[in-house]
Amino acid sequence: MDLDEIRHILELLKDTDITEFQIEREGIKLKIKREKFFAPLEVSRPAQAPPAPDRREAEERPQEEEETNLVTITSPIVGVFYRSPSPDAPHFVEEGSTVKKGQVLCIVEAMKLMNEIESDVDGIVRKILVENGQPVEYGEPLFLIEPIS
Amino acid sequence: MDLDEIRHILELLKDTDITEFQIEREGIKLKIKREKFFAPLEVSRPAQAPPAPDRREAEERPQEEEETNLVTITSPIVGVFYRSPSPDAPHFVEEGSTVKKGQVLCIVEAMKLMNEIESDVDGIVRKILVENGQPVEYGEPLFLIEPIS
Amino acid sequence: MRLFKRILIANRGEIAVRIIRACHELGIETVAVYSDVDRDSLHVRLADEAICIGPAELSQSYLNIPAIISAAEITDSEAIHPGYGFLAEDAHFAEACIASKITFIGPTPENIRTGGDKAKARHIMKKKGIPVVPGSDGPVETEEEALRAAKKIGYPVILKASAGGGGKGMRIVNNEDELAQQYHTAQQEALSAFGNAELYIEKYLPEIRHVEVQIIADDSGRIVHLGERDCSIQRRHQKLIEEAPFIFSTSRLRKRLGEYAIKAASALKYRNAGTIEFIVDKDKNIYFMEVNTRIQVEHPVTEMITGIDIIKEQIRIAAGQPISFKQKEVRFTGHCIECRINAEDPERFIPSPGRITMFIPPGGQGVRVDTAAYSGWNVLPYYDSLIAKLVVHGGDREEAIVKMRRALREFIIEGIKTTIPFHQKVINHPDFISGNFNTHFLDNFNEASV
Amino acid sequence: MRLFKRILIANRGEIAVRIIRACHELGIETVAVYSDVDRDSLHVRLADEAICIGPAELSQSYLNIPAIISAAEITDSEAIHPGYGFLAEDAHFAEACIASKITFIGPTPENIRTGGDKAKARHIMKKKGIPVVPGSDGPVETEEEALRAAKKIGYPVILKASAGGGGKGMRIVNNEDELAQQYHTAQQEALSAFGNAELYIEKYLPEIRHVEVQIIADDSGRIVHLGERDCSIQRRHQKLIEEAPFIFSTSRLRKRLGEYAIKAASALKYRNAGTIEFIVDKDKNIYFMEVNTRIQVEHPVTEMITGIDIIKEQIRIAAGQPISFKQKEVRFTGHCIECRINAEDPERFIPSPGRITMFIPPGGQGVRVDTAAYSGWNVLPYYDSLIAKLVVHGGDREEAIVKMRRALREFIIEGIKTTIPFHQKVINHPDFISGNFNTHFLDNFNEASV
Repeated sequence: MDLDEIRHILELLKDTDITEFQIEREGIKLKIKREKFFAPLEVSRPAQAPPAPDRREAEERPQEEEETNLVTITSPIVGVFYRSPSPDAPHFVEEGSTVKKGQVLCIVEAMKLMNEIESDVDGIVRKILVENGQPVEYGEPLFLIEPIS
Repeated sequence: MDLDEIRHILELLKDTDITEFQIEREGIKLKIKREKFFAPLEVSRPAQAPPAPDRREAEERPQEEEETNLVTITSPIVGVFYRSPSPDAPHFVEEGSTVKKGQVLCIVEAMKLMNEIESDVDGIVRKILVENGQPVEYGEPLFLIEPIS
Repeated sequence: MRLFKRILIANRGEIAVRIIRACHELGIETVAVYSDVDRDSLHVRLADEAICIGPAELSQSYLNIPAIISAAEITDSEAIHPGYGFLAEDAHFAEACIASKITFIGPTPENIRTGGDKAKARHIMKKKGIPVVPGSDGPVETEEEALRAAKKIGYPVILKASAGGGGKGMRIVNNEDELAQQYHTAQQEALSAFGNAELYIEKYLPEIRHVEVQIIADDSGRIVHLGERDCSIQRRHQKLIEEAPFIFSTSRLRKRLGEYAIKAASALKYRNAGTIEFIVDKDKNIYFMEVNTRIQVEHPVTEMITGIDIIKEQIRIAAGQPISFKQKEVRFTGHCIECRINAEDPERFIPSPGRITMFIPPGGQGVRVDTAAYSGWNVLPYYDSLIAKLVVHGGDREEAIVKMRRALREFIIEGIKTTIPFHQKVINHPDFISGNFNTHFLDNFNEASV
Repeated sequence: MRLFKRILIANRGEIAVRIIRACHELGIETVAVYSDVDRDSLHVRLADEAICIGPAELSQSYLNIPAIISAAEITDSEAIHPGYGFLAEDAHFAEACIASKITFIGPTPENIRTGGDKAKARHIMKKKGIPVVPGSDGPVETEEEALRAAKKIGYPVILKASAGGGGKGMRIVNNEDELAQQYHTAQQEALSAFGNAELYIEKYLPEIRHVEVQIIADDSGRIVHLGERDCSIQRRHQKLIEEAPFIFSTSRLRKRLGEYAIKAASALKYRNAGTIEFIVDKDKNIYFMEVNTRIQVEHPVTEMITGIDIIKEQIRIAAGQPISFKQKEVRFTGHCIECRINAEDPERFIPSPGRITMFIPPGGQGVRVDTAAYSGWNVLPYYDSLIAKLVVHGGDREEAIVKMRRALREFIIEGIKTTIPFHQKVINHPDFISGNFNTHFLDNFNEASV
C-alpha cells in the first residue's frame, strides 16, 4: 500500500457517509476515522400528540412476526372495520379459520359503502389485528395469515 | 482485495442502512463503520462571504502532512505575524533553518505588544505557512518543523 | 355560535402547518391526512392526530375524496379545511362534505363553480358594471367568428383556451394574417392540453400589473376587503414574489379596487375568504380578471400589513360566526414582500427533490417563514416544489427590501437546489427596487441578468 | 455622519446572530469572534468573517480583551458591539476600545462604572428626587451601625452585599434579634462569594413587580424611552419570562416611569441604549433599583410592541447619528411576551448540554425566535444555557398568551432537555393568566404545580 493507494481510498470515501474505515493487509494497518456533525433524521412523534396509538401499535406488531412467513392483509382504504356483513350476521372468519384466496375476510366501510376485503392467499387466519367497529387507515394491517402451499 | 473491490463494497453499502461492515479474507481485514440515517452538518461557508480564505487554507495544509511526523507550531494569540524583530532586522528563521527548542521563530503582535513565538522542539523548519505582516488567528498554524531526535 | 371541536386538514406542506397553527390558537384539535410517503412530514407531526389515506399518487390520496371524507368521519372531524390546490376548488368535494354533514371551510359549491367558469364570471361582472378586458362574449367557434371579434376589439388580441390556465393555448396576434395563422394551432394546443378546443379572444394589454384584492364574506352577507396585493412578478403565469400594498396605487385607485372587489363578491353571493384578481394597465385602468375561490399562497402578505389572521376568519365564518372586525377598523401598516422558495434549480426552474441536509430559516423582527421543511426532511418528487414562503415586513418598501435581502442571505438550505439565488437577483434588480416592472419582468430575466 | 464599514461582535450565541442581522440590514460587514470549540456556531457562519480568538475558557477567549482588540485591528473593524454578558459591562474593555481608536457600541466607560456601583447610582437618583427603596446610605460597617440603620428604616429589612448580585449574601430579617443573628453570616457569605464583606441595608418590600424602562440617548443629549417591560417572573433573580406593557400600569404610572427613566439617564449623562430598573410595589409606588448599561436579553419585547430596532439605534448612535425617531412618534401596539428557552432540566434547572438532534422552531404570524441553535448543533457546557428566545406578539395579552401556548407546543427540540415544559406550566397557570403575580411567583412553583 503506497501513498497513491491511500489517496484513492480517501477519494472513494469522500462523498460517502462512512465514519470509520479500517484495512489490514500485508502487515500494514490503515485506519481512517472522521467526525461529521450528524443529525439523525428519524423523527419521533411528539409527546403531546401520539397519533392514534392503538392503530400504530397494530401496525408495528406484524413486522416482528414477518420472520415466520405470515402474510399481512392490510386495509386498502380509510374506513371502519367490520367482521361481519351486518350486526346480527356471523363473523366472516375467526382466528384459526382456514381461508381460500379471494375469500372475504371483513368489510371496511367508507362513506356508507361496504368494501369487502379478500384474502390474498390460501391459508389459516393466525391473528385478527383490529377490533370490530374500529377505524382503520390506509395500509393498516388487518389480518395475519399463514399460507398453505 | 484491490481498490476496485473496495469501491464495489462502498457502492453496495451506499443505499443500505448498514452501520458496520467487516470482512477478513486471505490475511486482509477490512472494517467500515458509519452512523445511521444521518445528515452531514459539516457546513460550507456561505458563498457570498468566505471568511479569510487564505488563513483557512493555511490551516488545512498541515493536516495532510501530519502523517510525515512534522510538528506544527500554531499561534497562541490573535495578531499580526512578523518574521523579524524589526523591519530592517534579518528573519528569525528561514525554511531549512535548524532550530533549538525554545528558539524564537517569529513575533505575533497584538495590541502593540510583540509576542515572541518559540519552537516546541529541536528540528528543521520545513515550511513557513504565513507571510510576513499577515494577520493570524488563535490556533492558526505558522510553521512545520521536522523534529531531530 | 360555537367553533369546531376538531378540523381535518385535507392538505400537506406549509399550508397544512399554517392551518394547524390557526386551529391550535383557536383551541381546535387537528387531524392531518397523509399519503404513505408523507409519514415524516411536519403536518403529520404537528397535528393532534394523523390518518394515512393512500399511496403517493395524488388521485389515490390527496385527491381521493372518499378517503378524505372517510378519514373525517372516523376521526369525528366536524369540518374540513382544503388549503389551496388539491381539492380546494373542486365543487364536488365541497358538495361531498356537505352531503356527509361535514362543514367545508371555504366558499359555497356554487361560488367555486362560477369561479372556475371564467366566461360566466366575466359575464356577471360586466352586468354589474365592473370593467373587464374587452373580448369576445364567450367562445369563438370558427376562424371567421374569431376574425370578426378581433376586428371589433382591435388588435393586438390574445387567443385563450376556455378551459385553460398556466399559459397553455395562449397566442398573441397582431393582425388578421397572424390570427388566421395561429387560430388552428391554438385550438390544437388547447385540445391536447385540456381536452377542449374552445377558444375565446381578449384585447392584449402589454404593460400590466397583476393586482388582486383579498375579500372575506360571512353568512349574514357582510363583505369586507383587506386591500390589494401586487403579484406581477410571475414566471409562465406562476407567481414568485408578491407584495402589498401595490406601490403605484393612488387613494382613488385603491378605493375603486376595493369597491369593485366588494361588488364582485356581492354579485357572486360569495361566502368565506376569496380573491378578486384584476389587471391594472399603465394608465391605471382596472379590468376584472377572475375570482380565486380559495385561501391563496400569498395570504400572509395581507396578514402582515393588516394584523388579521385570514385562516382564523375562514374557520369562524364556516362555523357561522360573523367577521371579527369592521371594514373601517382595517389598518394597513408598512410594506410586506413574500418570496416563494422552491426546491428548483434557480436558473432553469427544474425541480430539485431530495433530502434537505441542513435547513436553518432566517429570523428576527419582521421576518415570517411559513414552511414544513426541516433538517433531514426529504422533498418528495410527487408534490409541489414550494418549500418555504419567506415573508418580511418593514416600515416601508425600502426597509422591506433590505430585510428581504438580509433574510435571503441568511437562509441556509443544503442538500437540494432552491430558488433563493433567483430571488436574490430579483431583489437586487434596479427595476424591482424602483418598482418599475410589469408581468413580463421575468420573461428574459435569467439570460439578461447573468 | 456615515455608518461603520465593518463591526466586530464580541459575543456568541443568539445575541451575536441578532447583531449580525442588524448590521446586514444596515449594510455593515460583520466580524465574528469565537473560541476554538465554537467553530460550528451559527454566528461564525453568518458573519462575513470570523476570527478564532482562543480556547474554550472564557478568560482566554470571550473575556480576553487583548485578543478581541487585536482581532478588531487585524480585520480593520471600526467598531465593536459587546452584546450582553461577557465584556458588555466592563469599563476597562470600553476604555481599551477607545484607546485603540475602535468605537465601543454602548455607553461611556463612566456610565458603565456608575451602573456597576449600586450605592453611587442610588445616591445620584436620590439627589435628583427619584424615589429609591429606603435604606442605609452606603455600607453598614458594624453590627451596631446595621441595627441603627434598620431601626430607622423599619423592619422587615434586607441585608445585601455591596458587591453582590444573583441573590448571594442576601438575608431578609424581621427584627433586631434576627439581624444580630444574620449579620455576620451574611458578611461571611458576601466575602466568600464576592471577595468583599461589605453589606448595606434596604427596606424589604414583599409583593413587588420588577419593571424596567428602555431608554436610548444620543450624543446631542436627546433621550427617549420606549416604555416599560415587566420582568417579575424570575427564578433566583434570573429572569425567565418578560412582557410588555406592564398590564397593571395606569397612564399615570406609565408617565411617571418614563419621566423617572429619562431623568435618571439625564443625571448619568447616559449615552446609547440602557435600562432603568424599578420596583413597583402593590400600592403602585415606584422605587429606582439599578441601571443596566447594556442591551438586554429581553430587548425584543420592546421591539415587537414599538417596531423600533434597538440594536440599529445603538449602532447609529455610536456612529454619531441622532436617534432616528422622536418620543412622540413612539407607538405601543398590542402585547408581547418572551420566554427564555434554556438547555436545562425543566424541573431542577440543571444544565443539559449536548447535541441537538432536531431543532424545528415555531413560525407563523407574530412569532419571533431569536436563536443560534440548529439541528446538529452541540450545546457546549462552557457557556450560557440560553438557546432560544421565543417572542410572541398579539393584539392583547390574552392573544399573546394563546400564541405563546401554541408556539411552545409547536417548538421541537430533541437530544437535550429544555425549559419548554416549564414555560408551558407557567403560561397555563391561573395566576400568570390573570396577571396576579409578583417576583416570588416561582419560589415554590415546581413543587406546587406538580
